[in-house]
Amino acid sequence: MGRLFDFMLPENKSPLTADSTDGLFHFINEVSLILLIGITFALIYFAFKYKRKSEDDKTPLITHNNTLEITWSVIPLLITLVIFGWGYSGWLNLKAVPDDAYEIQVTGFKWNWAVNYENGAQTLNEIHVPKGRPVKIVLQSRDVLHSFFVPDYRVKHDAVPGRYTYVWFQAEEVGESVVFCTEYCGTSHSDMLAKIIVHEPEDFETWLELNGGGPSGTPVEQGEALVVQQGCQTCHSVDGSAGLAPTFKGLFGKEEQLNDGSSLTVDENYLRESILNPGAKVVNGYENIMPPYEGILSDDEITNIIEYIKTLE
Amino acid sequence: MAAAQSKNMTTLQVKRFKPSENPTNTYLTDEKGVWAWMTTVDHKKIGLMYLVAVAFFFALAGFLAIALRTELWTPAKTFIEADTYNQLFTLHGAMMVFFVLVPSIPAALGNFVLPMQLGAKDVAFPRLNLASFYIYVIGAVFTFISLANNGFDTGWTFYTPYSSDTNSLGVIWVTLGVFILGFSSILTGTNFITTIHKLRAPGITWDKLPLNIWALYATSVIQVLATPVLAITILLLSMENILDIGIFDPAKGGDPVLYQHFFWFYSHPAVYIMIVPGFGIISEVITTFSKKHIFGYWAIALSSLAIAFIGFLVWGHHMFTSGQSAVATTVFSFLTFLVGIPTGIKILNWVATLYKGSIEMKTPMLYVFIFLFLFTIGGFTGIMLGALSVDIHLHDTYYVVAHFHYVMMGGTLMALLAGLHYWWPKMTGKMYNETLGKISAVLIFIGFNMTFLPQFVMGAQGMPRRYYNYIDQFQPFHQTSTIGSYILGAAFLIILYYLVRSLFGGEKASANPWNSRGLEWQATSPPDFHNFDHTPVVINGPYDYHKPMEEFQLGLAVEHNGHGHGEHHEVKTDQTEKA
Amino acid sequence: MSEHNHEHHVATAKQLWLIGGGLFVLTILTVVVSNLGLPSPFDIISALVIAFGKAYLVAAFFMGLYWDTKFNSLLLIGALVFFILMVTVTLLDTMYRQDVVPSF
Amino acid sequence: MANHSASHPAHVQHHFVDSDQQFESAKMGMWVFLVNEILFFGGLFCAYIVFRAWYPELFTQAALELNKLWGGVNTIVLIGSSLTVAMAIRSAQKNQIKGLRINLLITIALACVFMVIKYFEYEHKLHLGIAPGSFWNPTPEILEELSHPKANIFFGIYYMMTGVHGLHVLVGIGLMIWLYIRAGKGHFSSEYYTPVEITGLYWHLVDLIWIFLFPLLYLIE
Ligand code: HEA
Ligand code: HEA
Ligand code: HEC
Ligand code: CUA
Ligand SMILES: [Cu+2]
Repeated sequence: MGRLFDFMLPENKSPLTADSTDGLFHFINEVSLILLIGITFALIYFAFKYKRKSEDDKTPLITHNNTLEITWSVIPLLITLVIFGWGYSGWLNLKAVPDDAYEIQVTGFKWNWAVNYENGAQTLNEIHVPKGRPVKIVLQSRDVLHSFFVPDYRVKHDAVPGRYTYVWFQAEEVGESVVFCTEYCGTSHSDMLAKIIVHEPEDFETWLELNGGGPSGTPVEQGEALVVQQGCQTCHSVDGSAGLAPTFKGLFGKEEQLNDGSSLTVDENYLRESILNPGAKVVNGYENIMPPYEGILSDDEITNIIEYIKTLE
Repeated sequence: MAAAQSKNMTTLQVKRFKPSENPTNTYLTDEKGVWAWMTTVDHKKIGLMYLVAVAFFFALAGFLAIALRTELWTPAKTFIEADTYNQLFTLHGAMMVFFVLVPSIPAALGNFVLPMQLGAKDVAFPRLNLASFYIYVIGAVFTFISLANNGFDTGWTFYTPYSSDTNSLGVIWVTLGVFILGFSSILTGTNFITTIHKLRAPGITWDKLPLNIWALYATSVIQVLATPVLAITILLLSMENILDIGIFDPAKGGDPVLYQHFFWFYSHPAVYIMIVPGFGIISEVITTFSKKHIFGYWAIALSSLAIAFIGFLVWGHHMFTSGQSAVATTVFSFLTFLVGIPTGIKILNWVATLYKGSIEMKTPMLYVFIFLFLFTIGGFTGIMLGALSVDIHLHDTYYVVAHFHYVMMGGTLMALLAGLHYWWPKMTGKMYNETLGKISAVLIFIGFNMTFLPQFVMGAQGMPRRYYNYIDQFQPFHQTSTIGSYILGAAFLIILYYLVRSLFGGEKASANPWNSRGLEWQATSPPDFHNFDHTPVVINGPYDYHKPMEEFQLGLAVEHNGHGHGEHHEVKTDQTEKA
Repeated sequence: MSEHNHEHHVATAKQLWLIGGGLFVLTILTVVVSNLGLPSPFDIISALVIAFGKAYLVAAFFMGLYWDTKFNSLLLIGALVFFILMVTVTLLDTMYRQDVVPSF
Repeated sequence: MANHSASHPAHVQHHFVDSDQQFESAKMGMWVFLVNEILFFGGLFCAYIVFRAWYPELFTQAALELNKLWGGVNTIVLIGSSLTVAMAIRSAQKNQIKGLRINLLITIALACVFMVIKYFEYEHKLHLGIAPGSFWNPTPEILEELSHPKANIFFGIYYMMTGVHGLHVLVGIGLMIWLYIRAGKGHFSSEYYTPVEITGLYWHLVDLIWIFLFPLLYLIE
């Protein structure tokens, strides 16, 4: 490659989706640079050549020149037509998912990406994918708009509540790529990152096997896993340190001050309500920013989380 | 006008009026006192009041920008919390757009020069003009009330559902504020359109209209057509907040993408509300300082209207990744490029105007050169963003941030500075310090590129916008950018310094220090309360630099100063010049 | 601009009553038509045709566009044109959300 | 812009050359403002069209909850008021100040009738729990008729459209009272009736909007 504007782009790790984009990016930059140099040169040249000599300089009357003006309307028009066509075809390619794509469900919510695989495996903010195979990420959102952006693959799409959207790519090297959230979504928008981890196909299969088939372990262990997976720790710490929300450490049995002035002792029912419908009782000094987990966590799962919280003394 | 003119032709004489170099009675000395200023219906004073307000908000929003940039010095927290940062960029963007750029050229400079360039005594509806200023002030008050009620952190775009389910109180206040502000803009537009149609001095036919007027005309058309849609959108948004009516909120069955359509239906044309008046200034300044007829008058005049029109059909280019339909995306991308053509015609015609001119690099001209360079970069990167596949990668990254600063700051603001320096002698009767003017222009150029060029690179590398924390690899770019912004801040302080100083100790300006052929320069500096002490008669185009100055100093009759009610003035019959 | 002389057009009382009467009749007509229960697209079409008819009467005669300078009519038409543009272009999105790739 | 020696009647502001220029400017200014009104309502109509295209069945179902009869009566009332405003302008043009005042009074009365009917319509709906947004709480019987899951959106649009329109009616009433008072003070004549003319234009637009709202909201089934 070694093109003039290479330094501007991140490494291309998914040529199938990135090549056309990169080519066009370079093309526009180069054309623009040439035109810009032309214009700038003309400006500077005229400024010196026709510098005012005396107060009563006479200037010729040149009102217009149709040939010139038409030329510099038609040439840009042609250039933009090329750019449009190129951009359009590249974009069609971004929309057209190959048939054999491997599908992964990704849900954005404040401020995490929850990832679900076909065999029931779940991860948070980590997307494991096989190398050399097209992957289709099906996006959805639980609360507000988010946007799924992988610079290395040149793909991006908004996650819209109430709808499914998607992106696809095909990673060609084992390694990691960063995922950003690029639609403003509140306090920790800039921390809503994820990692795409590309495995050799065989390694990916083993990874899936190991993590598939739902949770295992004691209720407390399952609860702990859920707290990690569901992103509770974005806001709640488990070690007593401060955050956007009250820490889980020492929570159970504690006397809690609510923002309406009342107080209560934290028990199972309160915890359950706080998880399902956090807006019902808001802790004093905090804002009601926690998403409701109604319909997202099952009763068993909530019980497990509560069991886990109880152990954090 | 023709009819009215011919009716009394027999008694009218056209005479040469040379503007007095030592006016005794000007609009600044006419009425004094705070109350007189606050209740004035004089377009010039209202223009100045707008100018002060705009400068105030610019300084405030610029100060916020400095705070933003300082926070971004390190990848994690530098000195403010994430929530504060989010409010800062929202406030910075909203203020710069709604309180600075939209009113800056039309309502501040435009108000001042538009009637003068038309040879009129005032705009068509002077009281409405004052009302629109106060509406603007009320809009500002609402925004400050919002700040006292939790503020707002939605980004200047107020996207739902984020804006309708967080922090409601602050958002409600600010959306109502923007709603009110919209009417200020609408009234200005209405006023200008009517004035341009109905109040032109004898002889100003459509082909003798200064290009600045054409630009303001196109702008007003956009203001009148687009702003009401913003008003209703923002009203719906407030109702979404207050009543939860659910048109946009997906939780209630609404469609958030519809909100984006409504918002951008205004806000894309709005970017042309911001830039097109700038184009007008460029045409005036570039001809004045190259003492040459504009190249391609009609192309420049009509391309403003073309931009205004096409500008209404491209709003969806902000929504390529939003989940709008593929058909819409394709159409929007295609139409986006078409805006580049009329804009390009303008740029190239301005360059061609310089050819064989008599170019003098005074400060306003320097800003025009800076404008041409920076805006072209901004425009080209706009084309980059219009390209479908590339925008998928660049959307909502710092590349977009850099693009719009190049067009808004490198474009509009540079044009504004050009116009401010250009008309400063007319407005205040004082000359600013030319040396300091040039020094600060150069500083701005350096500071600006240092601030925003690195943003192109990091944006293309993947740095998302509205990010409080970022990954380490972007730090060098952010730091360069931050240093650049400090240079910018210093440059603006210099400008503030020498402009304020010129008011008190500046050299007195002559009526026409630049030897311009523009009609506004045929009044005294500063002008009389009624602009001209005669009714100007126009027989030459505003760019006829090949003709002697005398021909531009024609007028009818003398009027007395002050408020012209009742029977005044006699028609002078001496010193006839053939019209 | 103002080729107009000092005489403003004064509509006769008869003209105004005629227009008013026409509007009443059209209002009743539109209710009647809606009660006929026309099949799907035609109900809207008929309602809109009548509404536009009424709008024309109001704009042309009550608002005096018929006698006024053409520019004011142009303003009204311009507003409608931009409204229609806004709607059609928005519909380009909302009506075609299902298609993955445009088919043309 | 020439005739400066001609007499300058008191109502002509200093920056206009003559009465005619002032009148034409005011009228054109009003038209430009009406353009903006049309696009203002245009946003609401656009939302209406989009949702109607998505859920036609919702609109036919929800329209049943609106009372055609009262909607029709209101249309007639508003058209009547448009007629009287036109008559008012005619009176002014013919220097019949008394006729002007009477016509204005009738217009104000009709506008008030419109608002009263609107009030009862709203009242009735709110009573049934067909309220906007978070107040949406229809009684069980109503809920049966309004089974569509997005029924709240129709009424969101309905309340916005009729509400904003109603506000315009109120503003119109205010303007007309102001005209009435000024007419009483003898401010208007056949020489100068600009405020009457442009308020008339505004009022006709309010009527125009209703002419479209009525079939679109009430008459679809
Ligand atoms: C003054 C304001 C202004 C102006 C004038 C423009 C001008 C243009 N803008 Fe910009 N734009 C903004 C302000 C402005 N923009 C803002 C504020 C945003 C971000 C909003 C947000 O999300 O917060 C934005 C975002 C934005 C996007 C969305 C990016 C994204 O979010 O993904 C796009 C995409 O198409 C775009 C395109 C364009 C184009 C094509 C032009 C064209 O008008 C440019 C035309 C000019 C030229 C092309 C240069 C001169 C031409 C020649 C010398 C001739 C030769 C030309 C060719 C060969 C093409 N802009
Ligand atoms: C007119 C438009 C305008 C202007 C001029 C500016 C000017 C500046 N902007 Fe702004 N910016 C926006 C419009 C503008 N911006 C918008 C719309 C957004 C998007 C917001 C969003 O995402 O919602 C944005 C976002 C934005 C961001 C991105 C934030 C993020 O995404 O996280 C950044 C970051 O660097 C930034 C920086 C700056 C800087 C350093 C300046 C500097 O150029 C400022 C320099 C000015 C000063 C330092 C003021 C000094 C003045 C005085 C001392 C008084 C003198 C007074 C007179 C001479 C009259 N801006
Ligand atoms: C977006 C940030 C966020 C996330 C993610 C989040 N919470 Fe919360 N949570 C809060 C905040 C803020 C509060 C305090 C305000 C309130 O009571 O609503 C809170 C309160 C609570 C409380 C009551 C605490 C007390 O001190 O009384 C419990 C229990 C709780 N959350 C559990 C969870 C669980 C379990 C999860 C994950 C499944 C979770 N939260 C995810 C922000 C969050
Ligand atoms: Cu999620 Cu930003
Ligand atoms: Cu745009």
